[in-house]
Order: sequence, then C-alpha cells, then structure tokens
Amino acid sequence: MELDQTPSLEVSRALEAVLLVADQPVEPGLLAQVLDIETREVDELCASLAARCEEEKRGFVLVKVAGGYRFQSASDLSGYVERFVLEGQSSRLSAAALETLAIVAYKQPISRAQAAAIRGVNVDGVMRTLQQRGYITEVGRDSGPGQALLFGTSTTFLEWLGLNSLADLPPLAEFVPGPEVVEALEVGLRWDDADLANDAEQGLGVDDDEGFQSLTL
Amino acid sequence: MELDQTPSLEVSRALEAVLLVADQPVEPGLLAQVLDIETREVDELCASLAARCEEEKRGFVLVKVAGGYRFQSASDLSGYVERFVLEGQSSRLSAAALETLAIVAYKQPISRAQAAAIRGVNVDGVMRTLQQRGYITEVGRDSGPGQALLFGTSTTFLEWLGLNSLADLPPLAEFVPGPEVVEALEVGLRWDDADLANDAEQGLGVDDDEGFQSLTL
Amino acid sequence: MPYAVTTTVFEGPFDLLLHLIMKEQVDLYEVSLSTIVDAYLCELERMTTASETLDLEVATEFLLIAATLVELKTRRLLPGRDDVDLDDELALWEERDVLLARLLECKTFKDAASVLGALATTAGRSHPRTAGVDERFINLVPDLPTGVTPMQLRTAFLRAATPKPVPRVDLAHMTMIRATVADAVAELIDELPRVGRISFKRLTGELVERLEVIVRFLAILELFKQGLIDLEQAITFGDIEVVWQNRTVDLTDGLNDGTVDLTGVDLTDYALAGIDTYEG
Repeated sequence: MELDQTPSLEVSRALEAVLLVADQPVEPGLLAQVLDIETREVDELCASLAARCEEEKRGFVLVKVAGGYRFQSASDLSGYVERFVLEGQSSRLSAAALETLAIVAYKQPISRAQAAAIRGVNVDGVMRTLQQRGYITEVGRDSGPGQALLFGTSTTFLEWLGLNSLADLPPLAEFVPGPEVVEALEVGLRWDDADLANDAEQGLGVDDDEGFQSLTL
Repeated sequence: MELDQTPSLEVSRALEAVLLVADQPVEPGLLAQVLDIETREVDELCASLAARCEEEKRGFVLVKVAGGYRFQSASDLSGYVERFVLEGQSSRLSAAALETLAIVAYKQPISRAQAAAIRGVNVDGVMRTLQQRGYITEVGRDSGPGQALLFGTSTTFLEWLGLNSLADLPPLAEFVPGPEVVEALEVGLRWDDADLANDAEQGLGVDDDEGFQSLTL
Repeated sequence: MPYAVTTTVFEGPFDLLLHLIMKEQVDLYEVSLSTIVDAYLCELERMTTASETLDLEVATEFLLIAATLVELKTRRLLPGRDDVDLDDELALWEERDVLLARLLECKTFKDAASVLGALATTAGRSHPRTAGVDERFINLVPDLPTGVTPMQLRTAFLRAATPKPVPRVDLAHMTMIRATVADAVAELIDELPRVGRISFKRLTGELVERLEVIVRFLAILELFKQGLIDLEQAITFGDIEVVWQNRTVDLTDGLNDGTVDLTGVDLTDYALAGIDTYEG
C-alpha cells in the first residue's frame, strides 16, 4: 500500500524542475495540478525534498513562503549572494531602470518582451526589480499566444513622480526620430576602413554599454 | 597536494547559492570574484557540480551557455515545465527566418543585401523579425559605398540554441552538399552533348514546342 | 508537361529550383534541363496566376533565374552549335556555374538551418532559472533616484525608444578624448543660433576624430529631443539639415529642469544617465 503512494522518481524530479524555473513561490495546488498528484502528496514531496537539500548541505534550501514553495539561497551564504548582487548586478540597474519604467509608463499595458523590444536589451531582471519595489504591477495577460503577463504602473509610481494620474504624464513628442533619420545621421559619421575592420572583428564581444558610458569619462 | 586545491564545501555551496539567485548566465570571471577563487577553479567546480546534478538525477542541470553558467530544468521534464510556464514559449521561426538566421550566424558580419544574395530573395522583413526577437543585432557598417549596416548574432541567439559560443556552432563544412547533390544539380543544369543525345532519344520535337512556349512567359 | 502542382510556398527562385532538381533526381535519377526549366516556368506561371498580388520584387527575382534557365535551354536547342560565338558560349557556361554555385550555397544554408532549428528545439526543452534575488536582498539593489521629474521620465522614454546608433567606440581611444556630450551641447547651443541652419556634414566637417563626430551626433540628438533644434532630410540617406528652433530659450530653465547640463563639470546623476543611454 505504501509503495503505491510513493511518488515516482520522475514526479520528484519534475517538482525540482518546476520549482527551479518558477520566479515566485508556487502554491501547492498549482504544483499538484502540474505534477498530476494530490496536494497532500505535494506537501510530502516538498518536505522530503527540503530535508534532502539540508542533508546534502546544498547551497540552496526549499522553503514555504507566502503560501507557496520556492528554492532560495541558504541563509548562511547570504554574504556571497550580497557580494554577487553588489558586484555583478547593481551597476547595470539604475540607468536601465529609469528607461524601463518610462517605457512601462507610456506603453502600458505592456509585456516584458515588448519592453525588451523597445529597449533593445533583455529587461526581465529590471522589470522584476521594479515590480519588487512596487513601481510596476501585473495588470493582466495578453490574449495572444503565450499569454504573456502585462504590466502597468502603480500608485507608488504616481507618488514617486508626484503625479495625480497617468493623464498628467507629459505627452510624447509627435515625432520620435525614426530609423531612417538615425541611419542618415550615422552615415554622416564617415567611418574609415580601419575602424570598420576593427569593429567587425570585435563585433560580438564588445559591450555597448561600456563604450558609451566611457564617452563621459 | 590535491587537498589544497579542493575548494571547500562552503565555496561549492556558495556557488550553488549564487547560481540560484542569478537571472542570466553568470560569467566565470564574476563567479571567481564573488567566491574569491581562480577562474580555473570556477570551471572545475562547475564541472563537478554539473556532474553531480546528473549523477543524482536531479530535475535541473548546470550548463554553460552564452559564456556563463546557469541552472536550467532537465530537458526530459519539459512536459511538466511547459505545463507550468505559459510565457516565454516563443513561437517557432518560419523556414525563411531560420535560413536567414543560419546565413547570418555563419557569415557574420553580413549586410541585408549579402544575405539576400545568398537566399535569392529579399530578406528585409525576415531580418527585422530576427532583430525584434533579439537573435541578430547590428554590429557595424560596411566600409564600401552605401555603408550598409552589418549584422551578427547575439547572446540571445546563443542562449536560444543552448550554445556556449559561436565556436560551438556545427561547422558549416558539415552541410556542404555531398557529391550526389552536386551531381544532381550539375546534371540538372547541363546542356552538353550527353544530355542532348539523351534528349534526342526522347524526341526533340516535343521539347522544342514547350521550350518556345515557355519563352513567351 | 504534366507537373503536379505543389502547395508548397517557395520562398525564392533558388528554393524552387532546388526543390525541382532534387525532386527530379529522386524520381528519375537522370535529370534533364528541359524538365527543370519547364517545371520552373510552370510553377512561376502558377504563382503569377494564383495571386494577382505577387510582389513585383519577388516576381523579378524569379524571372531573373527563369531568364538564365531559358537561355541555357535555348542554347541547347539552337542548331549548328559550332558557329556559336565562343565568348557567348563561355559567358553562358559562366552563368551556369554561378547559378550552380549559388544553388549549392543555398542548399548548404538550408541544411544548416534545419540543424540549427533542431538545436533550438532541443535547447527549448530546458528552461532557465530567472527568478533573481528574493526580497531578502532587494535592498541591495539600488532604488530609483528620488526627485525625478515627469519631463525627465519622458526624456528617458524617448531615449529608450530612439533606435540605437550603431557606432561602437574603440575603448583604446578613450584616454585621448576630452570631448563630452555636455561640452558638445554647449558648443552647439552657442553656435547654432548664429548660423540658424546648417547641414550635419558641415557641422562635423572640421572634426578629425571619429569620436568627436559621434559626440557631436549625440549632442544633436539630445538637442533634438529637447526641441531646441529641428532635423530635416530631403531624401533618404541625404544629408541632414540641422535647424535652430528660433525660440527664446532660458538656459537657466534648462538647468533647473535638469534636462541639459551645460557646465560639463557638475554633471548630475541624471545627465550622466542621459548620456549613457546611447547604449545597445
């Protein structure tokens, strides 16, 4: 009888996989649905997975927060995580955050992918931070394929900017320079061959961010 | 001697913790900095962590993609994960887009016109789609007249393919058609005596008619 | 000639020609040029009649190849091939070889594409972790600056929505360059009201360093965003006319607004952010 109830290796692996890709705590009910098992079994499975992480002294733990399960870094390692956040992440955020927030403000409701297309770079991390800070919030789902989450600005955002309502946002200029204008301007930059060959070689590796930040140095 | 080089349990746990909180592949250099070890050690540590995940049949794997390390779900569990993740399942690329992408990948840096010449059709629309998806990006300008924009593939492209670097693309030589295909094409376009003799047997008259009818097109 | 009409959509002439030749090879092994040419023309006719809206550009591409094919075929049908001009003959050979080479190249990338597609499908079965740091660490991530004005938010949007210039700056040059965008903005604000209208070429004509040109270009974009100048372009790829908007601008206002920092010394965080946004 016990044997029947023991979830298969596959289900416990699937639990790990789902928890790994989740970006917020997952409710037991949803896990049960995805794994096609009982909610009770989900709780048992999670308990044993949590125990296993502990036993094996992994760098992460499985916890239940806000009514859902999630992996998070082990608390005794927070020093490393902090260093990672400070050294690796923070620098890219501030300028990017303002632009991303501006895009959400003017183009809401908007999905992460749409915002990324406008900025030309991935904005997932920035959007998450803006959401965690309360500036933006989920407002629905796209009806198209993929049903992407749509985001909009919050009242925190309005307070931060000192506005009463979104209607008070300054209107955008009727004319944003189109690609042709920028392209034509660029033609005026008169590349010489040596520079171009140089560029082409570096092509992929070079990080744009650095290049243009350095202009101000 | 070996003992000295074995990273401590804490460092390998810290590696797990940092990779867990990362939202994109983490470069070995940054990991080395955060963990205060050599980059070489990072690579060793990651290799052994990856092997451990595999051995233990975890639901997740550690891979090196687009120049960095990241955790991702085990591919055999995609059924479960996709039931959970609604978003991010980008729709498939059309055959035209895929072919154009292959051309850019292998011929970068390349202009739209050069890609169009290879495909024999205009590729502007397809290139725009690829750019919107973030798979290709502008990397410079041709030095020739017109200073055409040159395109290359992005890190998103590498992530999409699950490759660590462009060097991991299957060599183009593998795809150069074999002798049978070359012969078939060659014969298909031949008008030498052998072909003529062959045709003569089948009766030239018929051919004649059709040939000239076709000319009126 | 009986030719089964396919429902396949052919992306281009090479696509079609490859399909026909490879198909014939499977069917007959011994392929004849006539068969190929006729099938090609049949298909072309089908395409033209099937949609009245056949893109002229697409049609042209198909017809170009058709012309080559037909020429190859007629060459063979012409009697007395001995008196054919040798130059013509060679030219035709060359044309055929070029066509053959292009077909091979096309086929190479077609096969490469299907392998890349398979790689992507495999990679797509594995989903990355993107959760990022949890709320315990959120305070380490810098918050947005306070005191941002609605106008600055609007500027940030325009910056983000403006297509990024392609130039990549060689970092090796950096140490030698003193020009900043703020300096360039100041120069332009000084110069433009006097000339009123000037072409971008002339405006950058005396600059030697490419970086200086880029800096000036960024400054122009900056001024344009703020409505201080207008940009006109008669034809695509033509020179750009920079036109000073003849309005009284209180420069101190600009400073208070935080949109332009003309001192170039005391750059506010915002101005720094403004300049670094010409990133990719």
